[in-house]
This record gives sequence, C-alpha cells and structure tokens, in this order.
Amino acid sequence: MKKQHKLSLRGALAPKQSPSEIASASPRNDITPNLSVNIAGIHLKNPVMTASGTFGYGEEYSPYVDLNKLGAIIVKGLSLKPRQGNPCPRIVETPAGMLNAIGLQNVGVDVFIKEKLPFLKKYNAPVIANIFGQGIDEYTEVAKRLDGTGIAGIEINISCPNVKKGGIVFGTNPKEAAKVVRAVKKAASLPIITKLSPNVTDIKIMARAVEDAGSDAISLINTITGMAIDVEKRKPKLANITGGLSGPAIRPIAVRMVWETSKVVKIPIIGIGGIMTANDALEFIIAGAKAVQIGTANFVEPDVTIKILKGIEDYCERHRIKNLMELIGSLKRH
Amino acid sequence: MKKQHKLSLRGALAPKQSPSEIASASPRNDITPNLSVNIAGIHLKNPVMTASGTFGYGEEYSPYVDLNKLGAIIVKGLSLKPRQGNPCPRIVETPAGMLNAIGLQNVGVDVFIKEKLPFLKKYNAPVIANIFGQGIDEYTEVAKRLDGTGIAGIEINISCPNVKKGGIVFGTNPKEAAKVVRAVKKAASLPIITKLSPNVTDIKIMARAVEDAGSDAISLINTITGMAIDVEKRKPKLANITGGLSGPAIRPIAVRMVWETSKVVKIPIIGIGGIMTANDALEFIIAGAKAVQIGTANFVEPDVTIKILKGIEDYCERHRIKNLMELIGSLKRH
Amino acid sequence: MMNSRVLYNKNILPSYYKLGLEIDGGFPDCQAGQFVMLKISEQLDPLLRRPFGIYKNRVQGGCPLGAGSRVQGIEILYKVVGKGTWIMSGLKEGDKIDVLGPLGNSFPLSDGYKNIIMVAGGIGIVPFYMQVASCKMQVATCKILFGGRNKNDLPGLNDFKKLGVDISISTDDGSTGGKGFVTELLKEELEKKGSRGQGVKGSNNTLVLACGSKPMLKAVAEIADKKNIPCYVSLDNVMACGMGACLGCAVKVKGSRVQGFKSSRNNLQLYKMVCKDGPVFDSREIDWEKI
Amino acid sequence: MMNSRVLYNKNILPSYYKLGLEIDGGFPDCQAGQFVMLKISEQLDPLLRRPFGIYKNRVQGGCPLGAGSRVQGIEILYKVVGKGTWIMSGLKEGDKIDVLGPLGNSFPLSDGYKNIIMVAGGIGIVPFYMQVASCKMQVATCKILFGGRNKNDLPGLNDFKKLGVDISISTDDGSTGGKGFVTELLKEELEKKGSRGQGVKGSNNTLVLACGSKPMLKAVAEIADKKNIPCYVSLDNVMACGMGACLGCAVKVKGSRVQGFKSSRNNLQLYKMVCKDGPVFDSREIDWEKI
Ligand SMILES: Cc1cc2nc3c(=O)[nH]c(=O)nc-3n(C[C@H](O)[C@H](O)[C@H](O)COP(=O)(O)OP(=O)(O)OC[C@H]3O[C@@H](n4cnc5c(N)ncnc54)[C@H](O)[C@@H]3O)c2cc1C
Ligand SMILES: Cc1cc2nc3c(=O)[nH]c(=O)nc-3n(C[C@H](O)[C@H](O)[C@H](O)COP(=O)(O)OP(=O)(O)OC[C@H]3O[C@@H](n4cnc5c(N)ncnc54)[C@H](O)[C@@H]3O)c2cc1C
Ligand SMILES: Cc1cc2nc3c(=O)[nH]c(=O)nc-3n(C[C@H](O)[C@H](O)[C@H](O)COP(=O)(O)O)c2cc1C
Ligand SMILES: Cc1cc2nc3c(=O)[nH]c(=O)nc-3n(C[C@H](O)[C@H](O)[C@H](O)COP(=O)(O)O)c2cc1C
Ligand code: FES
Ligand code: FES
Repeated sequence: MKKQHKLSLRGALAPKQSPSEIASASPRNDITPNLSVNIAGIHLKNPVMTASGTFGYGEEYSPYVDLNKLGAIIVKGLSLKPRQGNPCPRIVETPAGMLNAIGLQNVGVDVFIKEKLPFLKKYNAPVIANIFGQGIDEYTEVAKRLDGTGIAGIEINISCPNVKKGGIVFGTNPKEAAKVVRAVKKAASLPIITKLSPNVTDIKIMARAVEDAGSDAISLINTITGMAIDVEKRKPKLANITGGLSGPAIRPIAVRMVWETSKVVKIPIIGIGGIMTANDALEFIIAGAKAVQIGTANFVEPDVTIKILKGIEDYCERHRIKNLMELIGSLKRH
Repeated sequence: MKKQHKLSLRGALAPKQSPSEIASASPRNDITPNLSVNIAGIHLKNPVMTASGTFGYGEEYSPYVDLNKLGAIIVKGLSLKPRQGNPCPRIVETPAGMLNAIGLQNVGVDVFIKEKLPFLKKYNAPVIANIFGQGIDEYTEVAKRLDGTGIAGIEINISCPNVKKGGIVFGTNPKEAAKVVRAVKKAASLPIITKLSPNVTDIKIMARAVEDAGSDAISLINTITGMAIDVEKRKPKLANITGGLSGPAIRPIAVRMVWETSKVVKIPIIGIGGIMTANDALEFIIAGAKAVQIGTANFVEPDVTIKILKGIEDYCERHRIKNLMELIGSLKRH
Repeated sequence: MMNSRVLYNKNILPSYYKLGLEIDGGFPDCQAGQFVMLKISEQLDPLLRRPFGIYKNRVQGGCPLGAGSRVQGIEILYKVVGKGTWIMSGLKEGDKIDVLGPLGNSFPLSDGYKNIIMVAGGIGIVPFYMQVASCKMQVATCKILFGGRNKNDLPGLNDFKKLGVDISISTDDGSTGGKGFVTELLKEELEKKGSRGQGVKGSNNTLVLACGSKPMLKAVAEIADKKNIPCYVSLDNVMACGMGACLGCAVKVKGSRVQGFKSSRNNLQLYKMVCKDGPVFDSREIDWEKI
Repeated sequence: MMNSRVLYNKNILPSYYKLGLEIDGGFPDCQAGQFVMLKISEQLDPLLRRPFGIYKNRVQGGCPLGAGSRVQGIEILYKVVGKGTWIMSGLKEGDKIDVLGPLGNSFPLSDGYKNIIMVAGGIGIVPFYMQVASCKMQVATCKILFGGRNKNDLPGLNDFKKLGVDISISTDDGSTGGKGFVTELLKEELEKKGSRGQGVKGSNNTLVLACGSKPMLKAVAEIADKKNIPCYVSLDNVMACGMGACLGCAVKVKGSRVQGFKSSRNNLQLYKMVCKDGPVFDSREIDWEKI
C-alpha cells in the first residue's frame, strides 16, 4: 500500500500510516546492513535489478530513478538486427497482471552499443544485456559483439514466448537450452545469466541443464503464456493472439519455481515475477534468490525500484540482519 | 462489477448502471437462446457447472443457489477411504487469486454415496463425481463403486498438485495419464471427463494422450502450483509449503490452454480457471470450451453461477445467438 | 448475501473502527458468536471476503443506529490489520457493501450456569456484547475480563460500562486496569469465587467463554481445564467461503474425543471447520498443540 | 509522479465527469495535447495507470479551481467507459491520487497558419481547450467542429461557449446542432472557406487538428489529405508505462515516409509509440489501413 492512500478519509484517531508502513515503523537500530551481492562475478551494490523489457534502455526512467542506486540495469532484449515487433494491440491488462506481445521490438545490438550504451555508462550501475536469437548463430554473434563493450554481463533469454523462433524451443527443451548456453559461453568472456521460461513441466530440469552447460547464474521467471478474448468482437485482445503474462498475478508461481530451483543448483538465482513491494522481493530472497528483478511494477510506479531497495534496507535493520547473505534461502519449516 | 457499487457516491447524472451492466442493457429480442450442450453423453441444460472442491457436496450452497438451475454439479474430489487433508494453514490469498493446500480432504466414496448423494439426487442437475487415487487401483475402485449410483459421470483428477501421490505423476506424464483413463473407462460404464493439470510444458500432448485413451471429454485447468512466504516469520504461508493457485489471476493461462487444446482434440472441452463473470465464461466458450466450471468465484459470491448463467443468456440474446453451439470455438482472427 | 448500506464508520480508537450496516429485515435469529463475511472491494484485489463478528444487532435492541431509528442493521467492531481492513476504514456513509451471513454457530446459552466469565483479548471483545444481553435474559451472573496491550487496545469498553456489566481490565503495560495478562485476571477470578465446575452443563456453576489471540485462548483453556470448568472459545482463522465448502479454515481437533462424526467409518475426525463447526468450540475439543 | 489531492469530481453529463486535481507547483510548461497517467486504485486490480489528457491547466489561467483560488492544479474531463473510469467516478474531494506527467508531445504551435480548424468527437474535445488559448496567443483564427452521438455526448460545450470561440456542432441523432457526422462539418467548412493548404507550415492558410475515435480520425485525415491541408491527429491507445519503455502503445506508421530514424540501419521504422512519439502525429505519418 502506498503513502497516498486516502488518509484524509480517515478520522483523527486513524492510524497515521498504512499497515505496511506500520509494520516497518519499528525503531531503527544502528546496523547498516550490507546488501551487496556477487552474481557470477558481477558485483551488485544491492540485489535490486530492473527486468529486461520493462525499463527501456535506462534512459526512459532516468528522470524518475537515480540509476546509480540500482543493483544492475538489464536492458530490453537485443537481437542481431533491429526488430520491428508485433502488430498492435500489444498489451492488455488482466486481473493483477498484464499480457504483452511486444514481439521483441529492439534497436539491434549495434545500435545499442553505439547509441544506448554510452548513456548507461555514465552511471555506475552494472549494465547487463539481455539477448535472444532465432538460432544459436544469432545468440553467439550478438554475444560476441557485446564482449568488450564494457557491459557487466549477458542475460540469455531462452524463454520469450512471443515470437515463434524467439526462443520457445530453447526454453522448454533442456538439451537445446544447454547448447545455447555453451555456445554463448564460448563466444563471450562475460558472465552469463540464463533466463528460464516458466512454461515447463519441471523447472528443475531446465535449471540443472543450463548449470551443467556452464551458465554462471540463472534468472527466473520470464512471462507465462496467456491469452485474453474480447467477447464483444469475438477476437483475441492481442493481435498476436497469445502473449506473456506478468505482474503480481504470477508471483506465487515464480516464488515456487525459485524455491524449487534453489534446491537443485549451486549457481546464483535471480528471482523475477510480480514483485511490487519490498515484501514481495523478500519472498524471493528468502526462497533462495540472491537478487531480484523488477518488471511490470516499473510501469505502475516508475521509482518502485528505489522504494523496494529502501524497504529491504528497513527490513534488514528491523530484523538485525547485517548482511543480506543471512537472508538468502533462509526459509524455515512450518 | 457488481450492482452494489457505490452508486450513492455518484452524482445525479451518473450512469445508473456500472459499465458491465450498461453493456448488457441493450433491448432484448425475442429469441430465447438454447444453451443446452451435450458433454460426453451428459445432457446439460446450460454450460455452467461448479468446479470440484469449491462447491462442497452441493448442500452447502443450496441456501444460495437453486441447484436445479445448474448445468451440472461436480463434487469435491473423492478417494476410496476418507482423507483428513493437510495441516493448517491451508489457504492464503494472493493478488487476484488464492493458494490452497486442502490436501484432498474428503469423506470417501462410500460415505459420499450413502450420505451426500441422496441430497443431490433431489435436484435435476446432473451430478458428476470428481475422483482421485494414490494409484490406478484406487482410481478404478472408486469408479466401480460410483457406477450405477445414479451419477451422470466421472471427472478424473489427475492433476491435483497438493498430495505427493495424489496425481501429480499422472498429470504431467502422458503415458501414465492414458493408463488411468483406460483403467477407469474399463471399470465404469459412465462418461469419463479427464481433468488436466496446467503444470506441463505442452497441454496439447496431455490432451491428445487422454483422448486417445478413450476419455469422453476434457476439463482444464486445475490449479497451478504456487507458493507464498510470510517474510516476517520467514516461513511458508501454507503448512504444505506449496499449494494450488486459482482465481482470476490464472484466467489468461487457462484461456490459452483451452484454445490450444481445442485445436488438437475432437472430444468436448470444459473450461475452468478464474471465471468470475459471464464475460469470463464467454472467453472460454469462444476459445473452444463447450461448458465451463466455476471455482473460486463461488467463495466470493455464493450465487455467482446463477449470475453467470443469466449473463450468458443476455449475451446470446443481444448477439442474436439462437444456439450456444454457434458460439463455441467461434474466435475470429484479428 | 445482501447489498447493505453503510450507516456510519467511526474511528473510535487508533486502529479501531465501528461500522454500522443497514440490513434489510435485520438478522432476527442472530446469536452471540456468529459472524458475517464482507466483500470489501468490488475489485479483484483483495479477492476474498473477510470474516467479522457481529458486535451489535439492532433487531435485538442493542445497536444504536441513531436514537429511535427504525433502521434494521448490525454494528461491526473492527481493527485495521491489513489490506482489507485498511480499505474498510475508508468506507463512508451511504457506501454499499455486500454482507453474507449470519454464519457459524454461537456461544452456548447461559442457562444452567450461575457464573459466566467472559475472557476477551483486544478485538476478541466482539462476541460478548450480545452474549451479555443473552446472559441477562437467562438471569446468569456475568463478568467480563478484558485484556489489551494498552489503554488504546480496549475497544468498546464504554459500551460495556453502559451495559452495567461487571468488568475487570488488564493491560500489558498497566496503562489502564491491572498490569499483566488477562489470564492472570482469570486465575484470580476463579480463585476468588472458589469456582468449581463439574464439566457438565447444568451443574449450576461456572462457565468460561473466551475470544482473543490463539496463545491467550490456549492459556485460558488450560486454566479452565485444570479446574475442570467448562470452557468455550471462539477461534479465528483465514477463511475463503465461510460456509464449509472450501475446507480451508480447518482447525486441528483431538480426533478421538470427538463424538458423532458419522462421516468417517473409523470415527476419527482430525479437522473441524472454524466457519461451520465453529467459530465457537468446546476448548477440550481443540488440539492446542497444533494451533 | 506526485501525490495529488482531489479538489472536486463533478458529474457534468451522463457518464462524463470533471476531476479537479491539486498539483503542487502546477505544470508550468504543459501544452495542449499532453496527458497524465493516473494510478486510480492502490489495489492490484486495476493494476496499470490510465492515460488522460489535460483539459485545463491552472497555471495557464484556464482552470476554475475555485474563484480567485491560488491552488495550482489541472482539470481532467473524462468519460466512464470501464473499470478504471468507473472507480474514478467515485473519487471525492480530499481523496489522494497519484499523477504521473505531463507526458507526450503536443499539437504544433499555430503561428504561421491563418485558420486553425479543430475537429473533436465526444471526449476528443479534451486537448482543444488549451489549444484555443494557445491559438489566441498566436493570433490565429480558430474554429471548433464538435461532434457527438447526441446532445449528452458533447462534454465541455459550455466551457468553449464561455471562451467565445467559434464552434459548430453536429450530432448523429440531430438532438443538438446539425444531424450527421462531424466530418461533414469539416467538408463544409473547407468548402466554405475555399481553404487550400500548401502542406507546409508557414503557408499562412489552414491547419486541421483532430481528436476522437479512430474511424473519425481516419476520415478527417482523408479529407485533409485530399485538399492537401496539413492535419495533426491525437491518437488513443492502451498504455502501460506512458514513457516509451514498454513498447506497448505502438501505432503503425508509413515506415518509408518517416525521416530521421537513426536507430535502424535500413532507415525504416514501422511503429511509433503513442505515449512518447505522440499522442499527436502528422496524419500523413500514420498507416491508416492498420489502425
Ligand atoms: C469468525 C471470525 C470473526 C472475526 N471477527 C472480527 C471482528 O469482529 N473484528 C475484527 O477486527 N476482526 C475480526 N476477525 C478477524 C478479521 O477477519 C481479520 O482481521 C481480517 O480478515 C483481516 O483482513 P485484512 O485484509 O485487513 O488483513 P490481511 O492483509 O489479509 O492480513 C493481515 C494480517 O492478518 C492476518 N490475518 C488475516 N486474516 C486473518 C484471520 N481471519 N485470522 C487470523 N489472522 C488473520 C494475516 O495472516 C496477516 O498477518 C474475525 C475473524 C474470524 C475468523
Ligand atoms: C493520450 C490519451 C489521452 C486520453 N485522454 C482522455 C481524456 O481526456 N478523457 C477520457 O475520458 N479518456 C481519455 N483517454 C482514454 C482513457 O485512457 C480510457 O478511456 C481509460 O483508460 C479507460 O479505462 P477503464 O479502466 O475505464 O476502461 P477499461 O475497463 O480498461 O476498458 C473499457 C473499454 O475501453 C477500451 N480502452 C481502454 N483504454 C483505452 C485506451 N487508452 N484507448 C482506447 N480504448 C481503450 C477497452 O479496450 C475497453 O473496450 C485518453 C487516452 C489516451 C491514450
Ligand atoms: C512489456 C514487457 C516486455 C518484456 N520484454 C522482455 C525482453 O525483451 N526480454 C526478456 O527476457 N524478458 C522480457 N520481459 C519479461 C520480464 O523481464 C519479466 O521476466 C517478466 O515480466 C516477469 O516479471 P514481472 O512480473 O515483474 O513483470 C518483458 C516483460 C514485459 C511486461
Ligand atoms: C479450495 C479448493 C479445492 C479444490 N479441490 C479440488 C478437488 O478436490 N479436485 C479437483 O479436481 N480440483 C479441485 N480444485 C480445483 C478447482 O476445481 C479448479 O480447477 C481450480 O480452482 C481453477 O478454477 P477457479 O480459478 O475457478 O477456482 C480445488 C480448488 C480450490 C480453490
Ligand atoms: S472458510 Fe471455507 S470451509 Fe471454512
Ligand atoms: S505506454 Fe509504454 S511505450 Fe507507450
């Protein structure tokens, strides 16, 4: 709940803060928690990253967010050539979520390096490039071009469900996923994060496959394939028919998958899916994620990443957690 | 949106009805639409059924719903012996959804036949028994006992994710699923509906497998496995750790799976997942479902099934649809 | 299930509110301990209804819905603890809200007992306003033991004072009444009266009723059990349906001691539903270890 | 992004409302055509913000936020069409609402054109209140053609009458003004004036600006195009972020005619973003077949 709640509606005796604020209002103690984490050799000041495709190329959000404060910035998925994306409509709201079928529109890796990266380099947050390809060759070529440009790492999107050749085969087939990871590892000397698709029977098998193939970290989840129909027109609400479901609606599924994955891999996990508040981010961290990515929430509150960061800090102070590492995977039994 | 909306807050010029009411306020024409459908030989007056586990044994809702008006009543999942279910907490609310880990608590098939069925038989809505077992033997034994009791059909739950042996293996493995279906088909002369789990990479493969094994119809989706964490206690919110996600949050995923399935099977499909309104139900029907089941919505509005039925009737009248069959699978291209 | 109109929504103490709801025809048969399920928002978040005890019921003459008013309705006394109650606190006169109820069972009638001791912790006071009225009708002596964290945690205290019922207070910080837990008051009370129960209804002696947090209820149950005094507790649990259909609000019971469970052939039921079998339970029925 | 206070929320016509919002410091540089994204509910349903044009802006002297008031703010004119706007219609004075903006581009300045014709359909009138003010500053003649389904579909009409601007009205049912589509008014207007554009700014002749439904805009664009009169349209689209980040509000453009697209090596851009590249577009840029 946000501060702007209709406080003025309440009587004089009303709690001056909303419940979530009350929960975090306990007196601070003098511990300044160490929130830094190391993901696959990338040093993050804190675990709060932006999710690919929801934060543009950073520039769009710079009026609202001090980019220096972010754990890392992950940019919109890059392909070898620029891509125009899908026809419209591309987005539709769903209960506590949204479907998107952007179709991986992007400026292409070269334009990114030439025109978008210089802006991001002015800030000290590590920049991670999310990449995808129609085949292994494209993945490796994009990775090669990014190598040595000053980015901190590569996130391989094997999971985008929008474009037929855009990764869905890789994302649901452990052998194919492993192939992409091995090829990208070879092509670039950068740390490699593999982003998993939730559209699978067993996320653990996918996670193990990419770990074995040499991925330095795993991020999950990408969107879940969904669909909405305009019953008056009897047409799909998205021109692409299906799209990827994101937002708070999917959070319970994402937390479950992070928890399952954390028990079978040793490489760091980055939790993604429906994070709107610090509490939501903490669910992922307690379930086993070393860092989190914020996606759809950026659209709702442009400075949500900073609020989440602040909330995690407050939580650690309140619970006397000196180092975020104490919290990661600290789920107790019932 | 419901009628009770704060209409009194609005000015004198305010629309007297909420938007959804306005949409359905067009003058009626004199067609009385035929909403009856035949599912696997079971004649339904209309396509609105109750989902297993969300309507008790019918009795609980009889003060709120005229059971005679329902297309069919599907009762809480039955096993051979009574089951006590999982420890508490068993449910938790999530954004636009809920997680449940009831653990298939039920009175057992014999008590059902002796004590619950007689009440339901007083009504003319077909009664469908949802069944599950820890192994094929249990499935067939439950089916045998139900045969000849006057129920209209059996829905096989191969998908409940809560209890380890409660079906998850069958639900995600096409060969195992086919075995259960074949065995139950042999054990009972009743129409068989197989209820699919959404926790799979490719729902089409599961659907084809159970169709080939002789299932007379398919219902989908069951709940999606999810998890929520109490960050203050650092414990799972459910005693069972994970639970099944239901409610409007999952609707886009369910609609997509129904649409995908409708293209690969010939047997009737029953759509389930997050249906709260007539519009939601119509999404499934237009996507290819011949009937729908209402689950979580019953908890929110006990008489929601009747409201949905009324809404479908109104829609058909407004769109001059004489027979529901015209609507089933009528999705147009964009 | 009915579309009810908000009559008032008064902030009576920090975090505590009184919500007056107009109920067409009222709840004529409603009894102390019963509850309603409110659909707080028409939006899909929060999705589920929320359970609230009926504090006052106009039909039974207890609800001050405007002096001399003929409006039928109920009063809810609630505490803001999360999303749903926070939204509730923004309700205004004239707003509409969907009310499902009355639901659940109620406290046992007081006849046959001489002393009724009601132990309430904070918002746990809710079912006792109507119970006092019913006690009076049964000509039993009743005494309320009311505990809270501090003086701002004793909602409705004035209402009870107005009823003229004997009430003892304790707060954790001593800001009103005695300092300490309400269970201490109970111990004292039972000592003072030298109460001794026979554990059966009709023994013309003491009956303990309690509503509050689970640790408090557990402590009350233990104290009563030691003295062999019958004790009934009103339990709280997360609910989805409120009518026994979802099996979500289960509470662990001492299966073997439960009688009349005809549904299971082995005559053992490990769980009861707070919404339908309760919210009021004989304290000896509950498996307090698993609460 | 700011936490704004609701000053008023007036129901002016069936389904139409005016929402006054206090904006600390106002929007000093805001121009006609720009919009804000409102977070209507704190709950997660509806999840996304909703875009609304800025109808009046107090800073520029146009917003009647109480006579003589020093309150800085904006006025939104909106129509209830779905969930979000329905919730908005329940907002009351003093409620808080989060405002993101001003966003987007604006209509071109009027200097250099002699006649500015503004074509509005229903709620499409919104951007023109501020545009009239700006026209006056540029000493251009302006004329508004305002169409609606019926007399109740002409929101803000009185405001424009008070501005003293020349306005012609048409309704589909003839309940006010001429019977027919507003595009007929445009045809007549262009005939009457014998307007002829050179298709370049500064040609000292006619400029058409339009806002309304997509079919209306398409028809307006065709009429203007035939006469070679420059035409700018304000487009509507579903939005998630409002700032060019999600790429969700794409509109198909005639790729080959777009210049200066340095991002693509083949100099072809098929989509532009309504939120960032728009909402105002040169009508010749739009691929009207794909709209
Ligand atoms: C039979 C019954 C009668 C009740 N009567 C009253 C009453 O008269 N007045 C009153 O103020 N409250 C009463 N409650 C409790 C009330 O239902 C909860 O406080 C309310 O549902 C919380 O909703 P929320 O959305 O504000 O909190 P949420 O945001 O849902 O949760 C906030 C916190 O409260 C906990 N919580 C939520 N619901 C419950 C619950 N039902 N039981 C225990 N913990 C819960 C959550 O786990 C969480 O920690 C009653 C509960 C029951 C079961
Ligand atoms: C730049 C811009 C400026 C706008 N200015 C105004 C304004 O000043 N006043 C005003 O009343 N409205 C304006 N709108 C439209 C307004 O944003 C929508 O009416 C609103 O978002 C609908 O929200 P809802 O939740 O009520 O409807 P929903 O429940 O979300 O949808 C109801 C119906 O409206 C359609 N719809 C929803 N949003 C849009 C949209 N953005 N464009 C087209 N169709 C949509 C849906 O497809 C559906 O059919 C503007 C839109 C844009 C993009
Ligand atoms: C509009 C939009 C565009 C996205 N684009 C990409 C992308 O280019 N590459 C990618 O790996 N994920 C993409 N995603 C997925 C997000 O990065 C994230 O995994 C997903 O949205 C779940 O997180 P959320 O619920 O916080 O949004 C996109 C999501 C959205 C909503
Ligand atoms: C509390 C609860 C209990 C359920 N029990 C069963 C069950 O016993 N058998 C079964 O096949 N499905 C069960 N389900 C799944 C529902 O029948 C339905 O498939 C699912 O909830 C999705 O629909 P919904 O979103 O409309 O609730 C249960 C769901 C809930 C919420
Ligand atoms: S709340 Fe559903 S059974 Fe009690
Ligand atoms: S709304 Fe996100 S790019 Fe326009």
